[in-house]
Amino acid sequence: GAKADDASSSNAAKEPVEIKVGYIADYNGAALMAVADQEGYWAKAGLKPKYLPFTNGPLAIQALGTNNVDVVYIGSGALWLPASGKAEIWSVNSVSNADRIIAQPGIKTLAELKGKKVAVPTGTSGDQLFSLALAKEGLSREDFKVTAMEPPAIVAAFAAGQVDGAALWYPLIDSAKKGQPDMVELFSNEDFIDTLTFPSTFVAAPGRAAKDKDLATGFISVVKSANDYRHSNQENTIALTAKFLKLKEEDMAAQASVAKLFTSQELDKLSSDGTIYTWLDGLQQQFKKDEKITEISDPKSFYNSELFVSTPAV
Amino acid sequence: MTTTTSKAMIRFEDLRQEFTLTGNTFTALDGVSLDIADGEFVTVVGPSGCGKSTMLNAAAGLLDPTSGRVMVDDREVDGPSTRTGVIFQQYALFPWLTVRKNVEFGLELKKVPAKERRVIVDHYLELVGLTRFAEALPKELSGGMKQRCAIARAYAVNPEILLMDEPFGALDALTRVHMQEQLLKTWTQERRTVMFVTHDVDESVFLASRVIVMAARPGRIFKEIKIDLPYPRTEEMRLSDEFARLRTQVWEAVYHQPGVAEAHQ
Amino acid sequence: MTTTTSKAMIRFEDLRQEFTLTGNTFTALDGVSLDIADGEFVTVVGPSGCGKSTMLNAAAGLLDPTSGRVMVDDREVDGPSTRTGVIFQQYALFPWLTVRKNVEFGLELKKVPAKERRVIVDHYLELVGLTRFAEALPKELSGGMKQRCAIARAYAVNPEILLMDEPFGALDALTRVHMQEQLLKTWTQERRTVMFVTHDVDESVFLASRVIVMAARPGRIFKEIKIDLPYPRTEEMRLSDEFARLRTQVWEAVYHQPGVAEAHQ
Amino acid sequence: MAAKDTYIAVETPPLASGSPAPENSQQKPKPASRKSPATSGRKLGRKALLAINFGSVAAGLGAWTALSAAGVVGLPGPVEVLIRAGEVFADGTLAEDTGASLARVLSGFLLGSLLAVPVGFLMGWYQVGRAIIEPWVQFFRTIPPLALLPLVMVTMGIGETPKIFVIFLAAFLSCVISTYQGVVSVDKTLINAARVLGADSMIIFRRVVVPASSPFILVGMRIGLGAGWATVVAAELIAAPNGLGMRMQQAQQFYDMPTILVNVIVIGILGLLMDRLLLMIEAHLTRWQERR
Amino acid sequence: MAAKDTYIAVETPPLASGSPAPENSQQKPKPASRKSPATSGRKLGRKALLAINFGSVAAGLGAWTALSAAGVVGLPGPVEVLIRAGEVFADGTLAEDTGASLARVLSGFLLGSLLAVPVGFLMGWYQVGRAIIEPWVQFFRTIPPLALLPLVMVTMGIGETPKIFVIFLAAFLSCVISTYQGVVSVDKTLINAARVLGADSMIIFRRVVVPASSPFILVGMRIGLGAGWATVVAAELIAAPNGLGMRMQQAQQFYDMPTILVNVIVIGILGLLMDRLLLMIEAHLTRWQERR
Ligand SMILES: Nc1ncnc2c1ncn2[C@@H]1O[C@H](COP(=O)(O)OP(=O)(O)OP(=O)(O)O)[C@@H](O)[C@H]1O
Ligand SMILES: Nc1ncnc2c1ncn2[C@@H]1O[C@H](COP(=O)(O)OP(=O)(O)OP(=O)(O)O)[C@@H](O)[C@H]1O
Ligand SMILES: [Mg+2]
Ligand SMILES: [Mg+2]
Repeated sequence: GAKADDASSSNAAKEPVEIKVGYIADYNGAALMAVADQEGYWAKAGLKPKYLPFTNGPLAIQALGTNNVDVVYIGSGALWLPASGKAEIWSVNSVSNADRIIAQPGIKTLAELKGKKVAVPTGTSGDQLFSLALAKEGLSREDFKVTAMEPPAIVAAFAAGQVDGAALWYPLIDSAKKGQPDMVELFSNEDFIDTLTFPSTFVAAPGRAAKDKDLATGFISVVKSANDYRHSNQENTIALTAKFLKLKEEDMAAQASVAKLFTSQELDKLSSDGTIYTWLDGLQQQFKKDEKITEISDPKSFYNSELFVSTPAV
Repeated sequence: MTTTTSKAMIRFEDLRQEFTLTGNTFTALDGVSLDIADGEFVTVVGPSGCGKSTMLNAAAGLLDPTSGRVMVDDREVDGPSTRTGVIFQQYALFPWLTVRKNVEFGLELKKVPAKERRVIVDHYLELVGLTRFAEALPKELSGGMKQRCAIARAYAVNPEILLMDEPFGALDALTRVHMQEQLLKTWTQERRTVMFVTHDVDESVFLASRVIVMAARPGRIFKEIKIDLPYPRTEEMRLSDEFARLRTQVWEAVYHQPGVAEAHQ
Repeated sequence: MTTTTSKAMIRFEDLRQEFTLTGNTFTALDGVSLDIADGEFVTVVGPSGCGKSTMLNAAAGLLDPTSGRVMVDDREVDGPSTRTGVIFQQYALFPWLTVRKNVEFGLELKKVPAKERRVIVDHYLELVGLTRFAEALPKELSGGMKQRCAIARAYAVNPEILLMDEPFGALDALTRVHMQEQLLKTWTQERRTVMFVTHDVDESVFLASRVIVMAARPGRIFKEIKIDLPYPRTEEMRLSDEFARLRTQVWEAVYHQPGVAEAHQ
Repeated sequence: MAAKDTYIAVETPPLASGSPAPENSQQKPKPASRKSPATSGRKLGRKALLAINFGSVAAGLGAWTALSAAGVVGLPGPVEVLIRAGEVFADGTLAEDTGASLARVLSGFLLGSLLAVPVGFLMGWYQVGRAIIEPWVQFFRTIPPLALLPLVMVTMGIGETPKIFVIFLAAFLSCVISTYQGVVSVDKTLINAARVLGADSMIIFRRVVVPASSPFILVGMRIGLGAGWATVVAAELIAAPNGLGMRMQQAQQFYDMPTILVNVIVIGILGLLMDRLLLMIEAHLTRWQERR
Repeated sequence: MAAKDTYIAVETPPLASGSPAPENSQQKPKPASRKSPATSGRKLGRKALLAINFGSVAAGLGAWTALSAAGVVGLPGPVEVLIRAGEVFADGTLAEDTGASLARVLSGFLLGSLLAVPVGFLMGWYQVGRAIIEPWVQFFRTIPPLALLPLVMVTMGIGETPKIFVIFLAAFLSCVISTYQGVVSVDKTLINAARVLGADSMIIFRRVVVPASSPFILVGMRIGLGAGWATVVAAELIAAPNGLGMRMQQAQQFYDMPTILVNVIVIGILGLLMDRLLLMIEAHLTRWQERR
């Protein structure tokens, strides 16, 4: 701990180091940035952030490879990329609880959707939830007319009644609801809380932490502080994020309501007791089933829990 | 035989045509009044740029006169009519059509049956000596051949009124004489009304029953000269004293106008 | 004063030019051999489509002869040269340039200073009577005015050799005579080599020291007629017996060729 | 006179159909229905045309209102969009985004058009140039900009360069085809005229080919401009901190239709204005053309 | 003779520069270096040009290999892509996807081009038509196809119709601009010639305007074809069960560069082939043109 402290205090005296942070413009993807900005955590860690917005995880991870960005936020859907050696996780952000399998009014079970059109956004957490639901009900994708679509397209299609079911998440489901107020939710993340957890994370290029330890610890310390602030000042954080992203507060609130947050202490515990490794293992199995990865690797190879735990908040 | 007192087929009524030229108003024609009788053959001569083509285009319904108007058969001209055939100074052949197709164009529009069309087109191609080049494209023709193709195209639709803008200008002397004779022959047989612009004083006298001499700046009618030679006109007439007299008269009218010297200063 | 025995400026050596015409090979020129002496004024006459323009274009370096070659000043022509000025049958004015800019074009390329350019352009615009239309665009000119603009453009660069393709065809008789005189004046003073295509037999005799009469199918040189009238030529000469004799001689050569009758059947 | 009378009697019937009865022979000179040269409809005044323009736009807005009022799911009405526009205008986002996107599109478009002209010339003028360049131009033209992003990011990073590059490419590829066609369509006799006046290839290019093919070049530029704007969304997928396309993307994540539409409409209007500007330039550059 | 000698003596120096020394006066007729009319480079044979084409493509492939060998992150080499191509070819995916995308692009493109010609004519010919249509054409041209998807889906569902519509729109909007320009650029005297021969607006359109503006129309079609292919990815975002664009999208989610490249290259090659076809049609239709 002391060593890290030294590093941060000595950094503070020096010229701040620039860190290029990729985020995704939603509550999960930007809240910690908004907080750290507001509370001056970056400066305390001797860092100067440069924010780069991305629209999806794979694109952001690709940018990591170009050295134009140091660390990026990704959702759980893109975690297979770290799992296949394309990135390493520096920190867990939150766990998503936003995904749902939804269906048009009147449909009560997944089985009733057999032979009907189900819209699934490929490679997203919604897609993963769909896989879990299938496994649970003993069905396969072939039982449905599964159509791959972009999330906003699913909203339009579902709202217009052009698909019978969909894998989607909040707040997009709110938009879809406007067209089908009586739609039903068949499954949610909660249904699989034991089997599978969907953590969003901050990742960097593989081996980056080893090369640039100061940068990594600086970043992690900022994340920890911001995380605690967020945990205890949820309303405030929503407002800050909305301002940061120039988006509406109600949209942020809607997203915040389906995110499961932890304190940094809790994250330390989840890291050191191997829970997070279990999550990553579960996800990997799922990814393998979906043929996104060919083999399951040791989660330790892409998440260094010790580094996370040993780094104190600023 | 010809007369200006019979019913006017083409009547220019105080025609004035202005253009915008480098920002200013340019008067191409001013106060042009002229009656061309039904069945009359009128030639128009005058210095380059005096408004001959402008006048012809107005009669063809291709211009919007600034003031005054042109009447054809007592009806105001407000657009082209199939009664009027035009040979343009720049030929205006359709470059994507073969010689045959160019000549056939007007006939197709008139819905002449294909077989008949073929006969007509062949006839006019032979008349202008382009039979061998029926399948050639305009870009493959010499200047004179293009002009002959344009002549055949105008003749083929057999219009009541022919407006011809220096139609024989690019032809060699013999072809030209041949064309003049053919035109006169057709005209005498079918009594077309013809307005014929030319630079050739001889030609203007040989063909016309009346020569209109124009003056420039602004373009206007300077003089009308009646040609009293009888039709049909023969090659011998060209050598007659009367012809020489008329030629001199036209020449004098064209070139001893006030202001001509200035134009060629 | 003129002679064909002096050094040849332009030499056609057994020139043959074929085109592909509707899939077949069409022989436009066959076995054309001709020497034009340095400083000579040669006119070319012949029936429409006999290959006059083709011959002129070959001399200008714009064609790739099928066989034979054209030499200019003992060097084979393999592209256009600034020594040679050309007046095209279709004028080929740059439609996006004003009359002034068209005439100035060649001078700019020769890097003549702007001030000098202005003087030269003004001079030639006046020569062709287009001073008032210096700022007009080609589309705003009459047919004859376009032709005069093309003449001014070719004259302005002051080329050693002038290739002129019916340069006065669209001009009225007076302007034409004026142009002929101007051309002869310049030619006598500066001794350009001139190859001049025309349809006008009178013109061919009046201007040339030698008239080349061409025949068609295939295009070839039929006869050369030496014009022994002294320079400078005067208007009176046009009325002379010698002129009449030569005119008749040229006329006969052009129009009593074997095959001419067939061409105008 | 006898001949003349006979002539009238045998007036050929097929031609007669072309001449309606002369009942309006007494009408005044210059009636309103008078046709102008080569125009089937008469020329309308600027104001009349603007009024029609305006009417057309109003009709479109009306259709939109009706559509959204009829309850097409998720489609907000004009008023809602206008309110949202007011908001983003008030907080300065709109100005910032517009500025950023405009700068990208303008740079990409200008670079693309400027390069397209000489490349189009090379392709049209030199067969070898054409043989080398053409397969690539054709190939890349059909490649979706979205597909290029990964490669562009790998080679150019995520700054402004790759964004401008993607737009540049779209504009360039549209414009080069058109310029090429313009170059091969130039009247041969004009080129010959220039050559005999002493012009070399460079001068023929600048002083004959470019002006003669300016209608084609300007078509290319207009299409290229459209392509540039249509690509701005793809370009701003590359970690853009601002921009109309980026904001649209972001709003799409929330299915925030009013915001999407505000940005779409601003893009459309900017495109329209720039196109008008091009048209004005074109009218100026091609006023030598004898046109309808 | 004296005059002549003098003339040679005063030969104007500025002109002399245009005539190199006559050292090659003895060369044979028709030397290889002989210039053909109006062409700066000599005409090359079909084979030579194909060889250059091929060389250019080979050079491109070489550059690609070098780039991927040099370790540009995530960029697979040609061999890797070829192997992947073999796989998708073997399992039939490639054929299915190609068929599906080709059908969409072809229908959209053909509809778009066919409609663009009369609409372009309306715009060019009737001022009123232009005033009504133009703002919309210009507006929609700049709108990214991605932005249109939600609306298109809401109104047309998620079958083949909306996909073809998006492609249709891209092709139409490119082509209509070009056709419009073609129509206004038609030589007025040709229109006059047709009118005096009795042609009405319909006939002038079909028999004068269309052939005269065919170079423009074909430019529009070529650009429209490119736009159609470039839009196929966006179109196949709409719930496509197959298609090259859909497969590319999918692969992009999985960061599967070889698959992306296989699809991109197939799209590029199909585009190239269709473009060649258009060029052949064009050469046939515009052979009346005096061209380089
Ligand atoms: N579209 C136009 N814009 C401006 N001026 C024009 C236009 N058309 C013709 N003019 C001018 O009108 C005058 C008459 O032109 P017109 O073509 O009628 O002459 P013309 O008598 O036929 O001459 P030519 O014998 O040389 O053909 C010319 O001075 C010309 O410059
Ligand atoms: N590009 C071409 N393709 C095919 N044939 C051509 C081409 N150019 C000219 N010709 C043919 O060559 C012959 C000679 O043409 P050229 O233009 O030299 O005739 P000309 O003597 O100048 O006739 P005119 O006095 O009518 O201008 C013509 O029969 C013409 O059809
Ligand atoms: Mg005229
Ligand atoms: Mg000729």
